[in-house]
Amino acid sequence: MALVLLSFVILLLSAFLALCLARNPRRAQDAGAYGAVAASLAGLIPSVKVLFSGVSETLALPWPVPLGSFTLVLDPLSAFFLVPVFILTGLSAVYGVDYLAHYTGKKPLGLAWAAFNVLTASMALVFTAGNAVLFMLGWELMAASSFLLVLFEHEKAQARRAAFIYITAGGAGALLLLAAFSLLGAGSPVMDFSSFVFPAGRAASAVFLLALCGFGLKAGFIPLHVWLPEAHPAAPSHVSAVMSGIMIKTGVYGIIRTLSLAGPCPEWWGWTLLLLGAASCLLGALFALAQHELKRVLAYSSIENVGIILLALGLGVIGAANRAYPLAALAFAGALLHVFNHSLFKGLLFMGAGSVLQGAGTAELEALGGLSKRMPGTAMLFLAGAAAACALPPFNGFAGEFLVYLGAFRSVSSTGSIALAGVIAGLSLACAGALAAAAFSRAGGAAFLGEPRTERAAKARECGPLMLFSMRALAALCLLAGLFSPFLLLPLARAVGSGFGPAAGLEAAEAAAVPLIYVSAGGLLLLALIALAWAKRRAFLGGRKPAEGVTWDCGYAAPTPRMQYGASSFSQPLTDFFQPVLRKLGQYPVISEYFPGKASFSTEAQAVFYNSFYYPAAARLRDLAYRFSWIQHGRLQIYIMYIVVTLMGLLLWKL
Amino acid sequence: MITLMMTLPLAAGVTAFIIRNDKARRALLQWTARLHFLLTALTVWMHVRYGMGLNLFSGYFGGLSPRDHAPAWFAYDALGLFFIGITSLLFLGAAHYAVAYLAAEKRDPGEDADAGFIFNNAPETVFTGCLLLFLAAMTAVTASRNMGLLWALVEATTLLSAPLIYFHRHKRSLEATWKYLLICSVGIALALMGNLFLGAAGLKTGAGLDLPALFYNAAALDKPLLKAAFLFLFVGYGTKMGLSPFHTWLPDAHSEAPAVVSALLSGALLNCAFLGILRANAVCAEAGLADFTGGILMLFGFLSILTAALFMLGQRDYKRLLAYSSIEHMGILALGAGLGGGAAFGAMLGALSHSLTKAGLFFTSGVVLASEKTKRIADVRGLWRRAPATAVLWLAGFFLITGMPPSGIFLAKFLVLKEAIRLGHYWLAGGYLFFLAVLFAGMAKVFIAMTFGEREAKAGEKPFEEPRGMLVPAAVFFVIVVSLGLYLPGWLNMLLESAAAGLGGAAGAGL
Amino acid sequence: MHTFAELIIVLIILLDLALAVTGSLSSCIRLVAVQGVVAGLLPLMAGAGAPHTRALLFAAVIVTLKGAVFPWLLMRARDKSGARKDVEPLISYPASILLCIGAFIASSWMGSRLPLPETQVAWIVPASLATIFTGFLLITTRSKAITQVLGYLVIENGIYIFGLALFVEQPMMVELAILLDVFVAVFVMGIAIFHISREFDHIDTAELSELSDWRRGEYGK
Amino acid sequence: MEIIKPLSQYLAVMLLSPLLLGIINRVKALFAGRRGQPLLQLYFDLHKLLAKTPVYSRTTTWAFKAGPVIGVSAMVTILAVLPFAGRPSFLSFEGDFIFIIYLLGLARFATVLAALDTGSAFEGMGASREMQFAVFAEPAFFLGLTALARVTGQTSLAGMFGALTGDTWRVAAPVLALLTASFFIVLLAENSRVPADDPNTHLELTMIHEVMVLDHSGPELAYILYGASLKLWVFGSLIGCMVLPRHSGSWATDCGLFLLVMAAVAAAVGVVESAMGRLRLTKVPYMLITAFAFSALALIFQMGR
Repeated sequence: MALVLLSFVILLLSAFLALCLARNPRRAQDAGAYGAVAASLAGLIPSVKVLFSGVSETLALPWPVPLGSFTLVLDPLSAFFLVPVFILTGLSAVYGVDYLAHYTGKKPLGLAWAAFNVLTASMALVFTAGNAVLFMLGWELMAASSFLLVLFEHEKAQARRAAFIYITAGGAGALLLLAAFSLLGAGSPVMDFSSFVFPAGRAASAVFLLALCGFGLKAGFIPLHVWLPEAHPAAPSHVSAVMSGIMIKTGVYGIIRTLSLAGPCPEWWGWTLLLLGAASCLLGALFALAQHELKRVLAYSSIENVGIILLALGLGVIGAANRAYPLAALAFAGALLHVFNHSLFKGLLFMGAGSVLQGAGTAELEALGGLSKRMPGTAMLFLAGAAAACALPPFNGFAGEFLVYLGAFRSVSSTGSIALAGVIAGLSLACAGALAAAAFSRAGGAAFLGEPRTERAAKARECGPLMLFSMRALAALCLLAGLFSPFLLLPLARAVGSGFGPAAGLEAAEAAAVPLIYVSAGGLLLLALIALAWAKRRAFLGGRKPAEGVTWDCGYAAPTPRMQYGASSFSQPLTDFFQPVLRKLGQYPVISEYFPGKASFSTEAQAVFYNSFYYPAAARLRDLAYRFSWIQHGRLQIYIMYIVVTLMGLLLWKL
Repeated sequence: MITLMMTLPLAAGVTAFIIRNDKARRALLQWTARLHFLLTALTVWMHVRYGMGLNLFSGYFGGLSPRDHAPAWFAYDALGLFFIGITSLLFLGAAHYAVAYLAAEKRDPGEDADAGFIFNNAPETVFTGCLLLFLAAMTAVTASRNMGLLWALVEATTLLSAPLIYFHRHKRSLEATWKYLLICSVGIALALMGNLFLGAAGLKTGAGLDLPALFYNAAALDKPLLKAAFLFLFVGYGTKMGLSPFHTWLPDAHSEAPAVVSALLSGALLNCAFLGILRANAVCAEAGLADFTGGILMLFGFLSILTAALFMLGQRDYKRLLAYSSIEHMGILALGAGLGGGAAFGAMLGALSHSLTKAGLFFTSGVVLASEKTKRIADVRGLWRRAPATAVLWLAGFFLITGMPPSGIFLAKFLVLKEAIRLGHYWLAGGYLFFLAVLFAGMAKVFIAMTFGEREAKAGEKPFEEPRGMLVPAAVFFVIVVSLGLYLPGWLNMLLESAAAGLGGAAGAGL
Repeated sequence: MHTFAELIIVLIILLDLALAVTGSLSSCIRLVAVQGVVAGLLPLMAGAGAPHTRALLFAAVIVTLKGAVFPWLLMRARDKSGARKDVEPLISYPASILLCIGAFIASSWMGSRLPLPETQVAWIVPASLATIFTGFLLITTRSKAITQVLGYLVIENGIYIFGLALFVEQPMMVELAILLDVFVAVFVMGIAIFHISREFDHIDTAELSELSDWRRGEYGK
Repeated sequence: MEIIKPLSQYLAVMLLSPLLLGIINRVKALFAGRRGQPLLQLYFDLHKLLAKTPVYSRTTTWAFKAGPVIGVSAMVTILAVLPFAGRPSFLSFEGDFIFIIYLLGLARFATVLAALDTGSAFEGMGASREMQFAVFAEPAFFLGLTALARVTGQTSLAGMFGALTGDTWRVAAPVLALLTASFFIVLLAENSRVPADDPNTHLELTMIHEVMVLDHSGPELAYILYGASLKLWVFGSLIGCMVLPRHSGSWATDCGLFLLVMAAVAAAVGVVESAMGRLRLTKVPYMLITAFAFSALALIFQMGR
């Protein structure tokens, strides 16, 4: 615990130092990055220790604030979330050094580092806080620091808009959480989580719904996701990695804690989670397929993955409510494992996108292409991350989803509503998986493969060594976590145990152990076969030098990059098919003559939920406010009339 | 001690009218503020040191009449002391700000970008004098033990602050002044009616309007009359406090007054009016009418939050925006006082934090105005580029005022919400949350738009040098508010608790 | 003596009605002054036996202020402002008088409804309430700034009479403080009117409605 | 000694799968009244291609070369999981068919990336279509397996097919028939057979799978062709296991029967190809949705029982 505290201290001090050294960008970078890395190392040790020992640690210091107490609790569940926090922030900090060097002299780097380190500290605080006030402190600091980072390039109108949507969603979420905490801690003078009493009956459902919406606004599942595809692309890429990789998991953590606090949950909670999760993973993947910007694709993919996690939680709750405990345990374990895995591969992917952004100056898919030649390292690492994101073996994305599938399949053969839940879960996962594969092959293909579509892409340069180092490290972790997933079982079981009861942990470990070992074996076999096939290929060539030529374009000898299949053409059959959901805007040329002239074509993926629900609702509200604006009419006489009338009314009513 | 606290600004105020030398007058302002703050701090210290655990009204000391039984006009209890503490601290900041502000105004008299003409300012003598007298009046309000006297002094604050609002000799500020003067005077006239009812309620007991006597005889007061008294007092002081629908003067006055005056109005004057309501509330609660008064406070508190939320959306003037935010916070205070218990504590903490935060925001808005020469939100863009320190404060103020932790305001909002939910006012809590969210969104939009983005230089614009003297007070206030959210010292906690207990009735039950 | 006091009450009510119909600004000022003086004399009539010195002194101050100082201040403000000489009501005079009578009826009803102790002078509570209403009527239905000050004064008169009705003994200091306030209020308002007339063409408060948040026509699209 | 059996199964599949294409071609030729290619044509082709020097487009990078390698490796890995004649292979575990589905996905992912790496309009088109059809085929396939799991109460492929007996067919014939139909449609689509695709067409605009590999040559093309034949085996064997619920207890008999059934499945594909025309591209999703509907119906029947 002392080390966790130390890591807080290091983070805050280095943030302060980075601010003080803001005049000298190099020094500020050093202060921020060294601080973040040191804090990560300091924080990883106790987290891993707790995960393997399974013994929770608590630290309580006096904190004279009403309702508050400085209570930090590091139990296996917290530790399970803390590990990716520290891994990813540490590596992101390393990445950030090279990434931000690009902005030297143009942007306040000291502030950026300070915000980054405060973001890290606040996330760690959220995962360890044992008191509602302390939790909210971490929660809101997290929102504020990431808000500043989203505004890093505030001269772009899009960034400001993103920041507005983001901070509003955050503010609304925080208020809902306050309400949930108030209901939970109504009877206690100090709002320690340990003193929370889950109310009974309708109040319990109110707490659940408040927590679901409050945490959901951070977790970003559909339909509470609107800020996510705006804010993640706007932030600097190493921050996007952290935001997408772990910050949104704070919402998941909150939901898990709520479920854990609630004890046995009614089945409909599970159904709510399951259906929301299913909607998120399907729509998230589908929207990802329609985006034109690499970071947006990744943001929607995060929505998909949060959906998967939520879906798994829902399956678990339904299972637990029907006393199908091994099934529930598998689903919970799958959810947690996916939390961990997603943080690794999504971090990697955002870093890759950042490298593209920096190397080619844009992340618009239609302006990229051919980067595999120009940035081979980034290309390979990004595509590895993409494979992991599509849950393809032998990468780590598969393991978590596999456990969820396993849970779903176990439930399919049982009776009653669980079977239906299992079918829905499995089917959603399968569909989302297919869509995600389409989305990532499209994004990866359009960005890295083929010929460059623009001058800028043609002149792209490989990113700096530190950036590559971070990505390599993450890619290695993705592969290792995929190949050796059985080794993750012990910490996973501990985390499940601390979240859903020790029995659940054991059951999860028991049910998952054998299949995961087989999956590992399969993965190793696959790697061996790939190596073999590769070696054989060389053997078949037998030293002959392959010939080179132009791409075979059915006899056309001078293909140009413009003739390639672009990202939007790649996804067009699917996006057309799902147009009722996607509602993409587009202009298509109508060819009516025999010799058509120049024509142009454009499509635009719109933020469906924001444009068709949130924005109109906000506009309605503003319209309503304007309707009442005559109250502040300007005429003194009317103002005095208000006073008289109110007074008369009060007298008549109350006397 | 109290005598000194009241006469010091009084004497200084009168002197300020005579002094011709700008520098000397400004020094007088600053030194009076400092001395006043020192005296207040000393009184608070004495209270904390010697008055531990004292209940409402038994804890008087240092009044004109030291004897316990003879009615004293002026004396401090925890509640009064708490409010004078806020006021004095605020005035200290305001005085330092005002000196820098007046110097800046002298150099570069305000230009109205919208109307495009240069206007004059009121004589500095009048401004400084009124400022000091205003402080004297507020000191007396917080100390007064007699409801009649309280009334007279609150009205005095209105009259003394009217010239302050009309510092810029501009027709819009004149309009604002006129509205302020008339609405508040008419409102307060109703409070006078309330006083009469209060007197009538205690006619048999012979309590008059002396608060301790009323309190002592509370059980014997005539209940229907007391109710009527409360209604009148509530509407009267509520007008001054800016509760909806009596708030109409507030946005006008706050937007047209100089920043320092807006800060004092929002941070100190509204509190003084609130004190009037709280005094009446305490008497009623003691008489067993806590439910009645609590219901009314909650109703109007909620209405104020609602109104503020409605007008926050699409607001065009950033000072008006801040004014509506003050209405919101007054609503939260009323809500907290009405709910009682932990919420009353929250209301007290909220009063302190809001005063400091809002004052800091108004101070900053003065700098924004000096830099941009306009109060129109749409015309202020990219403050970050032109005045970075101001932009930082502006943004910090946004975070604090909307209740982002760590800040006292966050704790206050949380405490009020918790109490509402604990008492089962679910719809109230729901509405409260909804409108807080609307307010948050409305403010976020404006603050982001103003602070960030690219900025096109306006024609003939000189580079802007941020006046440190105007920013430091705001920064100090913000730091205090942040520390309140991180650490509530024991003595302050005690003061807050006994002040909350001073709200009477169930409110005294503590957390 | 009580009969005399009741006569005064009737007079006050009649003055209310007169205020509601008078169109001339200067008559209005004079009517308000008369009402103030009459109200100031009321305590001397209402009390039993010979009035105290204190009450006498007080009455003298009130009569001086309301009978001489205020009218002088207001007249001066009116002259300086060079405004037109009538009050420019926002509603017609018949409507004003109807409202005034309505207010009187409502006051009688409210007077009976309000939980007040017994008074020795009949009609004193309704009269005071009616006066307060008339004050509000002047403020809300007249367009000039001066009439609003007059309205404020009429409200003040009403409250004063109401106070008499309740026999609330205010300590001397409080009474004086209240009077001082009223005096300063009128003084400050007078100054304000002077400034208004200088800044604006006339003291019609319709001009004074620039500060508004009304987004007319910006909604419902 | 027990290890011999899976090993020999494994080797048998590796050796025999190219034969399936030969059978299909012979059946088609029979229907067309031609003599057709030799049964072992694909073996000859593979041999020839492995000895050839490839030509690489200057546009391509490592992804182009990795595609066939990963594709064929994934297929061979699948074979280690896939049951043979209803008997488990090396890697048979709870949820193994999910592993299979995702390995198929890996192969597809690698092939698509390799196609996109050429920068050719045609190959991009093929990749796009491949992904599109996968989005529809995968849920149908998955749902079918879910229904099968429900029917048999097992969660591993070998378990499911092991539990499938003649009795099961008697009790749940409609369900199993629907599933067989569904799997068959998926087989046709996933292996680019008529009516989803026509492997014999030479008009690139209409091709799907073939067009993705236009630029591959030499050993890479051999890998691809071999991988495709393995894939056909994978899907065929699922159907084979399904329609052969008989477990005599003798390994050799079962295996022999199974191989015959596999040949029959290939023949059925050949019959379909000869009897049907190719669907319009835009209709292919509807065909796959039909498969999905079959699977869903099967599941609903089963859950309703």
